[in-house]
Amino acid sequence: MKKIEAIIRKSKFEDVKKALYEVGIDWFSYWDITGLGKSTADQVVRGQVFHSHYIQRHMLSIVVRDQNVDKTVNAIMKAARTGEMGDGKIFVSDIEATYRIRTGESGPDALFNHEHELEEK
Amino acid sequence: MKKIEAIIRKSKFEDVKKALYEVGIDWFSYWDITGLGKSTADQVVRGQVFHSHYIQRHMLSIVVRDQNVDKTVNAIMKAARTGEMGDGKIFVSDIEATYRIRTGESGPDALFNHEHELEEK
Amino acid sequence: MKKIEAIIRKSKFEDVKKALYEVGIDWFSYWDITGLGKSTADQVVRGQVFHSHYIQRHMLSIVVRDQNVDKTVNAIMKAARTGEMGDGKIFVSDIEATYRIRTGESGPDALFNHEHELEEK
Amino acid sequence: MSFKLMWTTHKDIKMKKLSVAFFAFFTFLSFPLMAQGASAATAVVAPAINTGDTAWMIVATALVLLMTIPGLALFYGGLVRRKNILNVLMQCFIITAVISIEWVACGYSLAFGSSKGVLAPFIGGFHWAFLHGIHINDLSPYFISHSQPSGKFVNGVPVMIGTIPHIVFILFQMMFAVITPALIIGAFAERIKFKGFLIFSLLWALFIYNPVAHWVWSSDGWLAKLGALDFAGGTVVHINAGIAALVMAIMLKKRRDYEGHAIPPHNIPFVAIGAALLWFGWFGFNAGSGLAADGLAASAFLATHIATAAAAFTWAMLDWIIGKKPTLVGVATGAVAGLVAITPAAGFVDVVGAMVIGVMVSLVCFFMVAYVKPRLGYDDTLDAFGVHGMGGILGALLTGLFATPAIQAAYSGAFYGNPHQFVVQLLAVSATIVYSGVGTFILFVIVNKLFGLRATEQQEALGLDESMHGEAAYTTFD
Amino acid sequence: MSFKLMWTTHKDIKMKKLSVAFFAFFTFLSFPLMAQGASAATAVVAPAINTGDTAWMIVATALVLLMTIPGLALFYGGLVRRKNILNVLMQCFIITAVISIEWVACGYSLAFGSSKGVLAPFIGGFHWAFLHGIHINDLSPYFISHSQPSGKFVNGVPVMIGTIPHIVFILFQMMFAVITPALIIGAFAERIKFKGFLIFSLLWALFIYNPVAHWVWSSDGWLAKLGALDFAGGTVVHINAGIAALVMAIMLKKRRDYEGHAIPPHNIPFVAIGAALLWFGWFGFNAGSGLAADGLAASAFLATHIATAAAAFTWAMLDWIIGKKPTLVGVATGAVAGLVAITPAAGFVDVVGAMVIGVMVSLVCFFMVAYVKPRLGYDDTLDAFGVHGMGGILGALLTGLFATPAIQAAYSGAFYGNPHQFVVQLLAVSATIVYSGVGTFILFVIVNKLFGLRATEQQEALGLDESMHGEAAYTTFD
Amino acid sequence: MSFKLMWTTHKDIKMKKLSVAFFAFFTFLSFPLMAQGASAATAVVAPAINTGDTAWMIVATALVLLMTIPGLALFYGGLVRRKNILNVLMQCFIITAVISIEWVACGYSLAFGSSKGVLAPFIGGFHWAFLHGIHINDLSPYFISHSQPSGKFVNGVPVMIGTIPHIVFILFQMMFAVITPALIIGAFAERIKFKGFLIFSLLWALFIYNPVAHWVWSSDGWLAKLGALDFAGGTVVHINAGIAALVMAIMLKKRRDYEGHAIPPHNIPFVAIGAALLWFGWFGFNAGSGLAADGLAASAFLATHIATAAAAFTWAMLDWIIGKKPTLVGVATGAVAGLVAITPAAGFVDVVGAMVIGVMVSLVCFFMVAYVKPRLGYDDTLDAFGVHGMGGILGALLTGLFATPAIQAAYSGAFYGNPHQFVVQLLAVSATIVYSGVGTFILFVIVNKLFGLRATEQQEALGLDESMHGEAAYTTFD
Ligand SMILES: Nc1ncnc2c1ncn2[C@@H]1O[C@H](COP(=O)(O)OP(=O)(O)O)[C@@H](O)[C@H]1O
Ligand SMILES: Nc1ncnc2c1ncn2[C@@H]1O[C@H](COP(=O)(O)OP(=O)(O)O)[C@@H](O)[C@H]1O
Ligand SMILES: Nc1ncnc2c1ncn2[C@@H]1O[C@H](COP(=O)(O)OP(=O)(O)O)[C@@H](O)[C@H]1O
Repeated sequence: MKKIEAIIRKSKFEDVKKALYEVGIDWFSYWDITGLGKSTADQVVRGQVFHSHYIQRHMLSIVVRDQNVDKTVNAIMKAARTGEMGDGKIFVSDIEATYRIRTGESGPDALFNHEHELEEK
Repeated sequence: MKKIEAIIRKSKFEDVKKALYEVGIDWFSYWDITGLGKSTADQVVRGQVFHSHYIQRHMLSIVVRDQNVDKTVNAIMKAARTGEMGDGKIFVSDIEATYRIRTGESGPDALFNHEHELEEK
Repeated sequence: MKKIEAIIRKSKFEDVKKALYEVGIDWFSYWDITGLGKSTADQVVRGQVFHSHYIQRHMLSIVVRDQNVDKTVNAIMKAARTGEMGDGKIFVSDIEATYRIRTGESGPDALFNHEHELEEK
Repeated sequence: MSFKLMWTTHKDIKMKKLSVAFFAFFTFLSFPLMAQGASAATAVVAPAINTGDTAWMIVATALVLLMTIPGLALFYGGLVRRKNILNVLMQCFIITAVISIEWVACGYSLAFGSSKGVLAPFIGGFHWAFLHGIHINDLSPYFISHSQPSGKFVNGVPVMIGTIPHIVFILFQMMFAVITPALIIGAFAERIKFKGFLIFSLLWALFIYNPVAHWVWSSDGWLAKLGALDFAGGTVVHINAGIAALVMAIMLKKRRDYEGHAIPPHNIPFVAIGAALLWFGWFGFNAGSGLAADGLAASAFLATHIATAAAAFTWAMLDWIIGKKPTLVGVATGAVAGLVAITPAAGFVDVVGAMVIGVMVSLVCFFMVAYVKPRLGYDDTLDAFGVHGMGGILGALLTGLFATPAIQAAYSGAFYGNPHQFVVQLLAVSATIVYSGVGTFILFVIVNKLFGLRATEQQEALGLDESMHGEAAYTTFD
Repeated sequence: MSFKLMWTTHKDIKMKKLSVAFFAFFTFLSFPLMAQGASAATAVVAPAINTGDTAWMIVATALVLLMTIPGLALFYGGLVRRKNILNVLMQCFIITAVISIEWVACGYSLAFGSSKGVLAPFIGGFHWAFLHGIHINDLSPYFISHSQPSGKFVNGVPVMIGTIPHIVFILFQMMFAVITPALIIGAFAERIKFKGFLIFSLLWALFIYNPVAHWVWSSDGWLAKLGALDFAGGTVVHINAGIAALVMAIMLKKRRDYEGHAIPPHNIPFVAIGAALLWFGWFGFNAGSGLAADGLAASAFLATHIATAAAAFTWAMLDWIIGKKPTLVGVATGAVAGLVAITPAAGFVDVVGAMVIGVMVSLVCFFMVAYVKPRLGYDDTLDAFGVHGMGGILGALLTGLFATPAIQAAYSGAFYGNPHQFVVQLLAVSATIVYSGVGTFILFVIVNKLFGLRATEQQEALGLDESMHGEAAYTTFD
Repeated sequence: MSFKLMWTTHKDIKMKKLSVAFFAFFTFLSFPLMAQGASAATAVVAPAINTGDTAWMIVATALVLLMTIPGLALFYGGLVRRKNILNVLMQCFIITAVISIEWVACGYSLAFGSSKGVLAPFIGGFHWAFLHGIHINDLSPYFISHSQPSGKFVNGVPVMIGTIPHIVFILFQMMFAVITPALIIGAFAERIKFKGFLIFSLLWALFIYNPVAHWVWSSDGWLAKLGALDFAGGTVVHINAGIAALVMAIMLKKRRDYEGHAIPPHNIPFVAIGAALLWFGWFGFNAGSGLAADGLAASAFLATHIATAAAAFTWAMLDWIIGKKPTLVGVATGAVAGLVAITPAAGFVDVVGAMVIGVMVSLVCFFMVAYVKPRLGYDDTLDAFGVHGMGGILGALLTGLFATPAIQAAYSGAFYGNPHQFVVQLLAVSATIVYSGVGTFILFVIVNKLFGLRATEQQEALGLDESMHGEAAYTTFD
């Protein structure tokens, strides 16, 4: 299993959500993060333009079975792209074990609902 | 060392906290995340029932020495379970290095207070 | 590539930011987390001293190429240290793949701006 | 009800009315009771400002401003998503600024001034534009329960005049003109272009609000002459805005991520603060609409408070029974619905009437919002129509039933032997619905054509705060 | 102090009192000074509304409502955890709705009406139920410093009457009846069932608040007859609610995660807004309690403001010296403590008395909250007892010391040669403590038995917002 | 303008003035118009409180308090970073507490009392310290448009007196004394030590505010005698505070992370609530400054509202044109700038004058804040100088141009044939700038030496909430 972490623009969130549903990702988690860098975004306060180093972004975190990594990454990549600086990054890392709290199931099984998966097939 | 990330219900947070203390986990970090999925939770606004895809959860992040992984996972699993859909997930991944900022110690040593550990024994 | 996650005091954030810029880290992300432990911080509400188990911290997340891990860790370690309990921890883990959403580049290349890197040299 | 009490009660007395001064036998009789111990009847005294009435009306004016900013702004702002709150607040602020200027420029003159010929019953003229000819010590030509002889006589009959400065009346009415377009915001929140919104609101105030206010509240207005009762603006403010809201909600189409599901409010404490400030400020709105600090003000205050309490409680019970749990958003919504419904009735009904109106409005609005709206599928974001439109209609009609002569002797509803009043109310409501509906539709088409009203998909997804104003409500750092 | 000034000062004149009208030699003498230039003494004039007094009292009434929503609601709501704020706001809103209705239904009649026989000193009757028989132009039978001849005579002595509409008095008192049970919320916040809470509050208003208000403020009340001084509700409101708070805190037991540690406020800016609105609204509460816009109102305003300023500053200094740093929560708490303590005294003490009361209340309440509470170990979540109970007791007693004839000639405290007053105050305080304590205990047992009062462990951990109302105060998305 | 109307208009009549009572031919003539039907001219009546004026002034006083807490507190608090909001709120609360006490202790006496000899035009004495000798029923010796014969005569000329209690005037002025040092907070937010701040503010109130108030508003003040016009505090409050702000901003140096970049506001809805409450409360400030509920109050209300609306709208347009998008922070800032600029003019200009003042102040302040400040590089955190200082100066000067006899017959500006007035205004502005600038500089040096004013690097980085008060505004848990 792999963990896919994506840092995306807030404005692309709806698009990414849709794209993920389309490739069959049922569940993911996200939270607000602040990106901080040398580059800046312009902001105007009381007529005074200032350059903010702080940029608000969403962090998405999705754990998927190995076979789903590529389609997930691709879905995010396509949906989150504007082509301008600041579109964000995707990081993939390894997950050694996964447990579903409700049932205690572990391993890749914990990641999907059997019933659901079957339905989709 | 392993990192244990658990997505749990807010309502089970107190229970999980207690359970972790009991198995000797002194410190952990958590933050608010939003879980987003095809399933929904019902919410009523002005008498109109609507199905929200957004669910508020806590993300717990705990880095432990290898020997402690199982008891930590078990503790969370037991304490966070309600048996109903939405109890959440636990993910375990590998941590290559750990440093304690205060002392500069690195490796598993950075994870516990010697004094403390000794006391407990 | 490695992911460096650091839990630091809010008060040391400005120092850490500066230190990271100095060693050439252009971008990083952070968010608010709550640290929870057996140790406590004192707080006074209406004259009544109470010991809070909850401590507000920043979580920094930086993905760097392997050759930059040490200098990044050192920079954080030095800048975030006060020497008192609660300075926080740094965790290093492995990242298998990285993608830059804007361009679709993958691998270590996704982590820096070529133009930028060249300039600096 | 017209703000000029006299002619509606003495329609039989044929006399040439001055545009804004009044013959007042009846008021004259009650004068000693009102004037603070003045021996008015015996000596000729110059008409004077009553400082008590003026003190109350200055405060009432400020209270009505408070209803819009920050009251309504927070009530609406807390209900939208985090990415759209500033847009809502901004709309409330800019409306306050722009409509206030419009009001002194020409709005007051159009609404409360007089014109000649066939237009007279429908719209005022420009003689008071920029408050031309209105002096600092002029007394208000409009009054309700408290007046005094102006010292002038027409055909030997003393002409009555109000007890507060004319400027105070202008200011008080200004705040009504401000809040009415602000109410419409609820219908198109989260998806409107700021520029189009601004132009639309200004035109709406000019071409919809001013005439309707003239119809109902000016002494020349045709609905006033028919005897339509609207104590504090059920027709002029709430039905008017509510219908405009419905038209806008339909014409602007749904939010792109609406999909038949409501979206949870991002900051419910703000909703509660807003509702509380609306409740508080509404005492200025309703108890101030008698233009005096007297028993009628007290009675209107009582009716307002009790109707609101009953409506809030009723909504909580409905939530509890139907929605499983009583919610704060529900109680706040119920309170606002109660305030809306009692508005036209506040100066005509007793405490029992108020209680019934409060209970009924929550039943009706709950039903609208929870059942009718989802079925019909229009996206009235914050239920501006469901609460203000429906609440206003209900209140206006119930006024025709519950108005009791125990409060103002001259006005009775169907339940007190005057079924005619209900018919008049029905007519006033219908006229307002038609005019506001058609007018808003036309304005929508024009403004949409020329300036564009609907935000783009990108703007909507990003949130209007960022896309329209370049600001974020809350920072997540530091 | 009774709202009927006369009989307490003329106890020696034996005369049959009408239930709510007053003989008033003394007031009569001061009348020309009050009536605005009226030549009252010479001609018989019908008693009239004083528009100035009425203007002020209408506003004061609205201000007291503002104290509960959103003032107290935010003050308490900011102090609890994020998961419980809506529950607190909801409690304040629903109390406002329910108690307002209870008040017109029977509360006012029970508290300020009269009954016959042995019950008369303890509770009123039902003659004013649903405000039966109270007309729009009736004048208030209750007054303090400003009255006028009613035109009626009893045994040749003119009967005095107030200068504001009776309805205004009813509304003003209604807001007191609303805020009192709302104050108790602080004691059981974060752990009470909503249904039980609602029933408890209603019963408490009926069976505890109404009688105590009758004792102290009705002309028939036994404490009023004894001459107990309570200008704006130190006994009736604050001690009453404070003692109920203590009983509830003890009976409901501690929050499950309390463990002897306080929990930091989740939104201190809300605490500050709440405290500021309480301060603002309290001018209506205290300066309005003279029922007129006169020198007494001004003096009460001054005493209120100075006591509050002194208490806020003192608490900041205590924080600084003992707790190391001056805190905003401390200053806000101090301000509220000052407001509480000056409440019974506001119309009796001068600026120096007010300052001393302000300093002392912060010393006492700080000590209570910081030392006594943790030692005793009851869980008074937001210090409703520590601040309102203790502050009210202290204020009531200090009124018996600092009341000076320079403010109201008829009333002096021990420091001005009338030690008897202190004894009376002590008696009034004790009676209220016993009645409120025992009564609350009984109500607790009954309601707990029949409906349940304590939230379950699961509900408490999840937060009452979610478990009782199905809502979350703030969303974290969008 | 002095609060004592008379002597400025009758400078030619040489007469010995009583320190705080007035000869008033002119007022006398207008008396019947004002007194509510009183037959004052014929019979000798004791001077009486006018309950209407008193009602309004009590409310106005409360409104001005609301401006500081929570109005200004939220306006400033929302603009700073999350880690500093409590510090700003705390500063507003503690100033409210401390300056209120200072005011009764000696401030009022120094500002509005009289002294003997050469000091008389510059500062009052201590005769009213702790309000010594001021009784509950005393009438205000200060008045503007509404007065009455006091019953005393000097040289056969009746001495006039106000219509509200003296205590009300003291309280109303107290709230001005409170808000003025609070305005300065904007300049040094995010980097000052709390202790030093507290001592500085107290000394500033004593040594800067009190004298300047005496100059402009006391009957003895030298600027009042020159005929300087300042209706509600443009000079005394806004220029005074604005200049002090500039000096503090420069002396305290920049925030360590300022680096020429502004920092985005952490909670813009709070900014909006604050601005709305300032707007609301400012009606008390300006319309209350006539000390009566009359036509002048109405006119001042109108001017205030229209100038504010015009300024808010103008700023939005500037933002739109220059900054690309209209912002809520911009509209709120514009509104405050408009309120500031109209303050000295509110009782002297008509609606057109008000509109022009509103437009101009936004042009000037926008230019200051967006262009001048960044160029000059001082760190006026929240633009206390840019908005209050510049707005106050502009308003004071424009008063000298736009004052029209149509509002108060005795006062005209340059555009109405009295260019002299502009010169007087220029002089008053200059004198205030010099005194406030030099005085603040001296106080800074002293307090900085003795107690320290600048927060340490560590304190600043951590945030003043944590480092000065040990509190966090918002929790992120539960
Ligand atoms: N190496 C990194 N580690 C952690 N977060 C990063 C890293 N690089 C970028 N980010 C985050 O991604 C966001 C956007 O990435 P960015 O580099 O601006 O995209 P682009 O490559 O298109 O310029 C930044 O705000 C930052 O939060
Ligand atoms: N694959 C995943 N990656 C990231 N987060 C997930 C994933 N699956 C579930 N979650 C998170 O866990 C929460 C609860 O998990 P859920 O699947 O509802 O439990 P259950 O298996 O009992 O139905 C979701 O709200 C979501 O935030
Ligand atoms: N094992 C861990 N897993 C996750 N977070 C941790 C862990 N240990 C510490 N932390 C986080 O780091 C913060 C500070 O670490 P701490 O152990 O207090 O430093 P020190 O070692 O100097 O005492 C804690 O508040 C907690 O959030």
